[in-house]
Amino acid sequence: MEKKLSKKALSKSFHNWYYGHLTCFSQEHMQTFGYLCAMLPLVEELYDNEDDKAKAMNTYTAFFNTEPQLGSVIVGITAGLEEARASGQDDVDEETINGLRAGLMGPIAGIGDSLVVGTVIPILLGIAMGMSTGGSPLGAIFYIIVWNLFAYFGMKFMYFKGYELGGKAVDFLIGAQGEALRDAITTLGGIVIGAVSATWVSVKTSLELISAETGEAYVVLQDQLDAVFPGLLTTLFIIFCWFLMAKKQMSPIKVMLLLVVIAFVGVLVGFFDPGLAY
Amino acid sequence: MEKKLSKKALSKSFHNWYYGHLTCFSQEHMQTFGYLCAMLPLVEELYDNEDDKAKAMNTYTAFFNTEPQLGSVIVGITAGLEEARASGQDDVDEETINGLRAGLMGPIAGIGDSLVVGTVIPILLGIAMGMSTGGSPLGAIFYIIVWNLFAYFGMKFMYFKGYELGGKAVDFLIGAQGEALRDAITTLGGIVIGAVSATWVSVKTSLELISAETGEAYVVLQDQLDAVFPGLLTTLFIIFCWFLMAKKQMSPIKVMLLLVVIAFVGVLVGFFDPGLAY
Amino acid sequence: MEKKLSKKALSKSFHNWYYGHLTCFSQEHMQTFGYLCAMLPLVEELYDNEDDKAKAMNTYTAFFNTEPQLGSVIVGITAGLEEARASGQDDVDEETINGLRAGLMGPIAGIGDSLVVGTVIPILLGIAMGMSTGGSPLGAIFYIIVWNLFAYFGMKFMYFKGYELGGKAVDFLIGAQGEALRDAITTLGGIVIGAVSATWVSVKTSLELISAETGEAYVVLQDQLDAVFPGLLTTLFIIFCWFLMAKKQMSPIKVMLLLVVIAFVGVLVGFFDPGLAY
Amino acid sequence: MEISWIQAILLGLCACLSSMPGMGGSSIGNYTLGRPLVGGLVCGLILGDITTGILVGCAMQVVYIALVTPGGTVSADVRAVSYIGIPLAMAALSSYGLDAATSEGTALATSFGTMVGTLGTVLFYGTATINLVWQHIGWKAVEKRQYKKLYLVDMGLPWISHLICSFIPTVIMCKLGADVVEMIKTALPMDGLAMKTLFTVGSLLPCVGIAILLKQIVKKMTDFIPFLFGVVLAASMGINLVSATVIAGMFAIITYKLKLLLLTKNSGGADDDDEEEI
Amino acid sequence: MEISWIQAILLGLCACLSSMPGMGGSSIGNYTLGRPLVGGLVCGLILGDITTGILVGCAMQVVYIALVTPGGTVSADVRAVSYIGIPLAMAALSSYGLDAATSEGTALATSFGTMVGTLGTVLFYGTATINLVWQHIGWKAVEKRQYKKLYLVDMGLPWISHLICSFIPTVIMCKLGADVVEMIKTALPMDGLAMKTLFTVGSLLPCVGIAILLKQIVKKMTDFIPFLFGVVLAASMGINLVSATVIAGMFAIITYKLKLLLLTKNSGGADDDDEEEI
Amino acid sequence: MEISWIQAILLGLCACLSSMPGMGGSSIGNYTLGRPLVGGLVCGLILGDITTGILVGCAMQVVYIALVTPGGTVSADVRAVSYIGIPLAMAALSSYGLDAATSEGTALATSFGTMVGTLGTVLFYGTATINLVWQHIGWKAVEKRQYKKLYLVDMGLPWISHLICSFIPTVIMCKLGADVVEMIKTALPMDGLAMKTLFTVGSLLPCVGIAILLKQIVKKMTDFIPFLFGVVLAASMGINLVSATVIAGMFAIITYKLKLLLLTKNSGGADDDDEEEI
Ligand SMILES: OC[C@H]1O[C@H](O)[C@@H](O)[C@@H](O)[C@@H]1O
Ligand SMILES: OC[C@H]1O[C@H](O)[C@@H](O)[C@@H](O)[C@@H]1O
Ligand SMILES: OC[C@H]1O[C@H](O)[C@@H](O)[C@@H](O)[C@@H]1O
Repeated sequence: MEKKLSKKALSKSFHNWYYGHLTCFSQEHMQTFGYLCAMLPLVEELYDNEDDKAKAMNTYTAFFNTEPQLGSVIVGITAGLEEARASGQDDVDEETINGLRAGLMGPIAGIGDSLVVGTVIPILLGIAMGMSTGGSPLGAIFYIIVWNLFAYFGMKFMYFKGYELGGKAVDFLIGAQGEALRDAITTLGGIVIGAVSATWVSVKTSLELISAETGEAYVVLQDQLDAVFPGLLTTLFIIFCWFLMAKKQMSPIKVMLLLVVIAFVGVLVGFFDPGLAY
Repeated sequence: MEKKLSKKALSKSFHNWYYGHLTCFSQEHMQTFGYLCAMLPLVEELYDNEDDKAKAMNTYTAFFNTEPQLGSVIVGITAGLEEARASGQDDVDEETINGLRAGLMGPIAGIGDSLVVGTVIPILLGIAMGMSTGGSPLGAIFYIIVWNLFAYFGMKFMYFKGYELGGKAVDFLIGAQGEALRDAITTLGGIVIGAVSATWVSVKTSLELISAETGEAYVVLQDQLDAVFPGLLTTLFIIFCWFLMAKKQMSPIKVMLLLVVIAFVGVLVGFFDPGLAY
Repeated sequence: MEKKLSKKALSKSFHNWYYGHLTCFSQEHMQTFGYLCAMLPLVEELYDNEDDKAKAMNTYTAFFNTEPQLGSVIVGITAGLEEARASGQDDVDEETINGLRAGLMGPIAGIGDSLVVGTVIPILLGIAMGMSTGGSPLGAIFYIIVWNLFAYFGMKFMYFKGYELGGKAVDFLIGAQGEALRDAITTLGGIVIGAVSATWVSVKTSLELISAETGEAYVVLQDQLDAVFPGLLTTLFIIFCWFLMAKKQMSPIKVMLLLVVIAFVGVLVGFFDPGLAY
Repeated sequence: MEISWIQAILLGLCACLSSMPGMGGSSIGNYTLGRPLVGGLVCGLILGDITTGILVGCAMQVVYIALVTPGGTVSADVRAVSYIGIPLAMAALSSYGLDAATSEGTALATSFGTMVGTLGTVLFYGTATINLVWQHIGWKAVEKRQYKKLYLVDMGLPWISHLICSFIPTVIMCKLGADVVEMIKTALPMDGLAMKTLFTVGSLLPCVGIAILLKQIVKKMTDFIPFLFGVVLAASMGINLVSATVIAGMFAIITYKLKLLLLTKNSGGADDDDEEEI
Repeated sequence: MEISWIQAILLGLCACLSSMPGMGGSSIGNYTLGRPLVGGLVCGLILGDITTGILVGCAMQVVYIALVTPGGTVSADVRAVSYIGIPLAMAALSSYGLDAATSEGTALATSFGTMVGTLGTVLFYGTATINLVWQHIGWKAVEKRQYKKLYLVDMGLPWISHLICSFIPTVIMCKLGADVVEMIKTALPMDGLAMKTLFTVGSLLPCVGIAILLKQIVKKMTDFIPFLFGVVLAASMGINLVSATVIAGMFAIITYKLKLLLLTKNSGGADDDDEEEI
Repeated sequence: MEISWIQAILLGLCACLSSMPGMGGSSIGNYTLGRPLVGGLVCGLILGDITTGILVGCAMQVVYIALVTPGGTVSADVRAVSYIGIPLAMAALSSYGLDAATSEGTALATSFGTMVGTLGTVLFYGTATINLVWQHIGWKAVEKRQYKKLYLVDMGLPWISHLICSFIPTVIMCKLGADVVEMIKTALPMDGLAMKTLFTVGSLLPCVGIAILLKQIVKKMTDFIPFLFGVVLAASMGINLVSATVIAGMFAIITYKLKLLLLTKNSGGADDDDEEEI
């Protein structure tokens, strides 16, 4: 009893996910309701019997959270698997599906957050800001168009690729190649984020040692630091924040408050000075 | 009955190849006649009997084509193998020799075309053009000398290395190391060709959006493109040509004609403008 | 009969090595006496019996030489092993200890000389020289402080790490990971040394071809060379010196004398000219 | 600058759409409307000064260019940044009489944005908490097999959360805006300690965003090297983000191959094909 | 500018030697005499204006710097470029009254060269086709075991092909040159559409050459990355070709080792030695 | 400039401490006091002109920035460079009336330093040889089990070697200094052949230091590539040493992983953990 999902049902499922994955987010269930809404059209098409429907929907009440853009692929895979289950394939059951969802959501979140949100968006925004120098709306419009085309069609591609491959996609994603790909993307992400920070973040000191005699600065600390390593201060601050959060388990909010204190003290002792006046 | 080729015969064989590999080129037999001429002095020295000579020469009537500079190594290897055959080694026969020639000529053509013609020559010409800025003959003379020394002694080295190693060279060339070397050279070639194209090819647009009020350009497209990725337009055009040839199986000539059309239209709409006038 | 070295004895041992490894250096025994002094406090604490002491001390009369900073790890390891031997562990005897010392001192010398003396010190000095531009003592003071903190605590860390790990450290150091680490450090060292030489060494030619008519230089050789490869002359001279020492087994002194001759001839023919006058 | 009711309402609506979690869906909402650059355009349109809007948006975008929210870890709330921060900053600029194109203007905008953005995280937690109520309704519906109701839960009811946590706060703050700004202006002179600190905080906060990303990427100390390499690319070599991404790509390929080799080294065969799939 | 009979004949001779396939052998002929830079020197010598010759040669050389002809795929014929194109361009320059050192001069030269070079491919196919006749004679000789005759076939008779396809066309074109140029001059004004198109084509055509090379190198999408990396090296970092080659060498070594590991991962042992041989 | 007895004695003491082997221990002595930059500060303090001392020290430091002494291979003796060379150079500068901050001053200093440094190697061999006597005493002590005496041998008696080979030569040379310099001044005018040669030698000698290091690193031809890459980083890209080290780190990681894979490719399992330890 081979069953095949209609284009229409798949399209509805995809769009439910595309729009609704985060609309009813809570810290407890995160994207679970988005997932349920994405599966609903499929389940309704595949099963006539109310009990079967309930059994199927029940599968997707399990906790779910991942990076939503890339995560489309997981929704697509489960679409394929649900179809297989409805067609009576024995080896696909609730456990398989939820094991897979649980196994994929972590890695995909990691890749997605650093690749999509940490790399693609900053690059697009970087280009767009260049175009908007001087206050032109060009850059913003560019970003709106390019990003949304990329996100929409990218997610669509992911969803349908996942659907097509079904279980096979999993082998790839958690197999050796998937792991290698994750490593590769992490390297790429690391480099780009370094470049992003050196391009867009700029921590500078205003400390100067002034010669008592001539009244001229004989040490401009910022220049000294840049001679050692361009962008040193920025990099040190970033690593410091990383250290607090990763090694000292501080929350981002606490780190920010600490930075306020540092800024205050820094201004007091003359280390920082934005150099403004009416 | 151990036979040993004389220095003189080897030298004549090498020089026949050095000069004659492409003189009687046709699309059908390509370098076959050059190869025959290169083997002739060796065959004449190794065999007294006319039938043996004929048998030997017959081996080299098979189709042959490769990158000629690097290809010297193949001619050298067959010199070594022919000597072995004449010395009565059983495992060297017509099939071995031609299998080997057929197996090597492809890879060596690939490496040679990208390494010698695509990398070494552009670099030498690049340096030479630097020296000839302003019309000085220095660069041209530099190129003539350096390239010819490199080609002559490089080919000689390849030929005699091939002759010495004989069959062992083949193991290297099609073994794991040879394959790895080809990969390495491809990477090197790819990078250098990228650098060559960014250095020597320059596609630029003259499109500007002029403000109606001030009469000044508020968007200079070329600058915008360079801010995104320096050399963007050049790179896109190259990839476009690659796409037509590699994916659409267009011939180079057709691509060029298409470029003429693009140039024409580009000039018409003001995208291209060499900016010349009497 | 478990024995444990006191903190005090270990500290004395470490400081004996820290200070005395090279004070009584000779080409024959090199760092052997330094090593004996480093082991003495340990041996005295571990053994009461004079014969045991003598047997232990005898172990360390074998020739020893390595890069002293990184070499602390070896001294630390033998401290651990001596403790194990005194505690009656059967598998630790004179042979083990000396085999290990002999096996480690070469690789550690190689890494240490290029990593510590060839990389860390030049980088610190490079930064320091930047700070001392114009004759300020700042850079020198910076170097004194940073280098000595690094050296002292680095050596201490190495010594106690070695002591803790004892035999296990050896597995790491000559195992696959140690070898890979050495390779990695060699690559790093090679790159940094290249950068050091391009930053701090500068061989320049003053040769110019002057046009007879206009009296102006139409070829400035140095510019031509830099156009080919920035730093070409410096690099060639370094490779030339390397060639003489590595391939022709010339001693450094002889190479230097040769350079004096080259400088002399170079000045005579106008290739070199520091361009000075009263 | 006075913000009318209708303007405030429009801003409030945008806040509902663009937050995380928000009613726009993450692609169109959070990642498009929520980005300060786009927010600048939108606020500019609503408040009738696109140029200033974009300039302020750009300034704030720099701070949040790499804003990721892994697993709902929110360090700054974009609804507050873009639809409270930007309008207030625009009001402040006009009140201080500063031009958004000057560096003082930029710094003022940045400080306003970050202050509001950080405080705004409370809105995020509020929204997510209220959503728990709707999710409770959702679970009931699942139990009763009223699956159609899931759409209401996921896409309808959360509007109520946003009425409370996005709409009302935005409208109030924007209406009060001019007064708030006026208050700040008299209380905090430009060259006073408070303002200097605020400005300095503005330049420090982006470090937190980058550090959150780094936390995901850096698992062991050597993972910092790609990040630092990225810094070198942008800060020392001055190349832009797209070019940096190409270079990162070189290393990503190598990392991929290395990891794949490591993972498959004991399994023969299939890897040649594997490589194709990337 | 008038080209005398004797000059035209000398140019015709050079065309015979320098073409692919040509009577100079590929090293001395096609890759030396055939390169436009050398062609510029030779034409300059023959026509009595070395400086202009070199300048024109340089301009055309840029277009054909990466001209490869894999497997007889000829996108531009160097005999036509160098020994018809350069003389005509020189004539055109003197007729238009342009200086070869100006950018207008360069563009004019480039356009002439490419026009002639592309049309000239017909000469290549002509030569190769006529050679089939001599090859037919060659096969007869092989059959009859008159091996000495092979020299005549390979190195003698092809002169006839070149008389027809290289010598005569060159002589005629060069003699008619002044008229042709004059015609062009009156028909096509400098700032007209035709000339602008011609000039634009001149800047686009090099893309085809690069793309042909890329076709050999790019087998899968990731193979574009080395190419783009090369673009970044030259365009974003501004380093020259020799330096770029050094960097490419770093990656070539890595690629070599990676590939070798991949190929030998299931065969133990011999690889440590392998590494030495590169 | 006159050097007083007390000044000469202080310089002599420093020479004892800073030589290789020296009484300061290698960290504080040879690698701190011995470095010309620090020597410049110390000589400046002793001779009462810190600025000139530092300037001269910097100039000489450049020459010996990568001075390694693998296995006691000493190409220049730092006691002589720093505590004979610097004082004499300072004397020479004041005698020639040159400012240390000018390039002439730098060149003069460098030449003096290298001349003295090279000749000074004899002092190194002297010291090491005399130490053999004390070591002889040491062996006797070991035999007689008078281990305490080892301290005297290692840390006490070598002072005698230094009295002879460091202290006395330094004191004498420094006292005679002014005369020697005066002699040189009259005998060797600034623009004479001798001085020019001396200056040129100064710029050539650093090559030897680098080459000694290279000897350790370069085992096969491809090992030159990292070195050349380093040259490219500094010379073509103009990045500083710390940045270059970061880039080198990227390649070091890759090398590490490659080598580890090569070494462990036939041993399964443990390698995932291995990777962590680096
Ligand atoms: O980390 C995965 C994922 O977690 C939550 O759903 C949100 O914070 C998303 O922005 C994020 O991408
Ligand atoms: O591609 C191999 C080889 O093929 C033909 O012989 C010619 O086009 C050569 O230029 C080329 O090198
Ligand atoms: O090469 C190891 C080591 O040998 C000797 O002990 C000295 O030359 C040291 O400077 C060097 O580090």
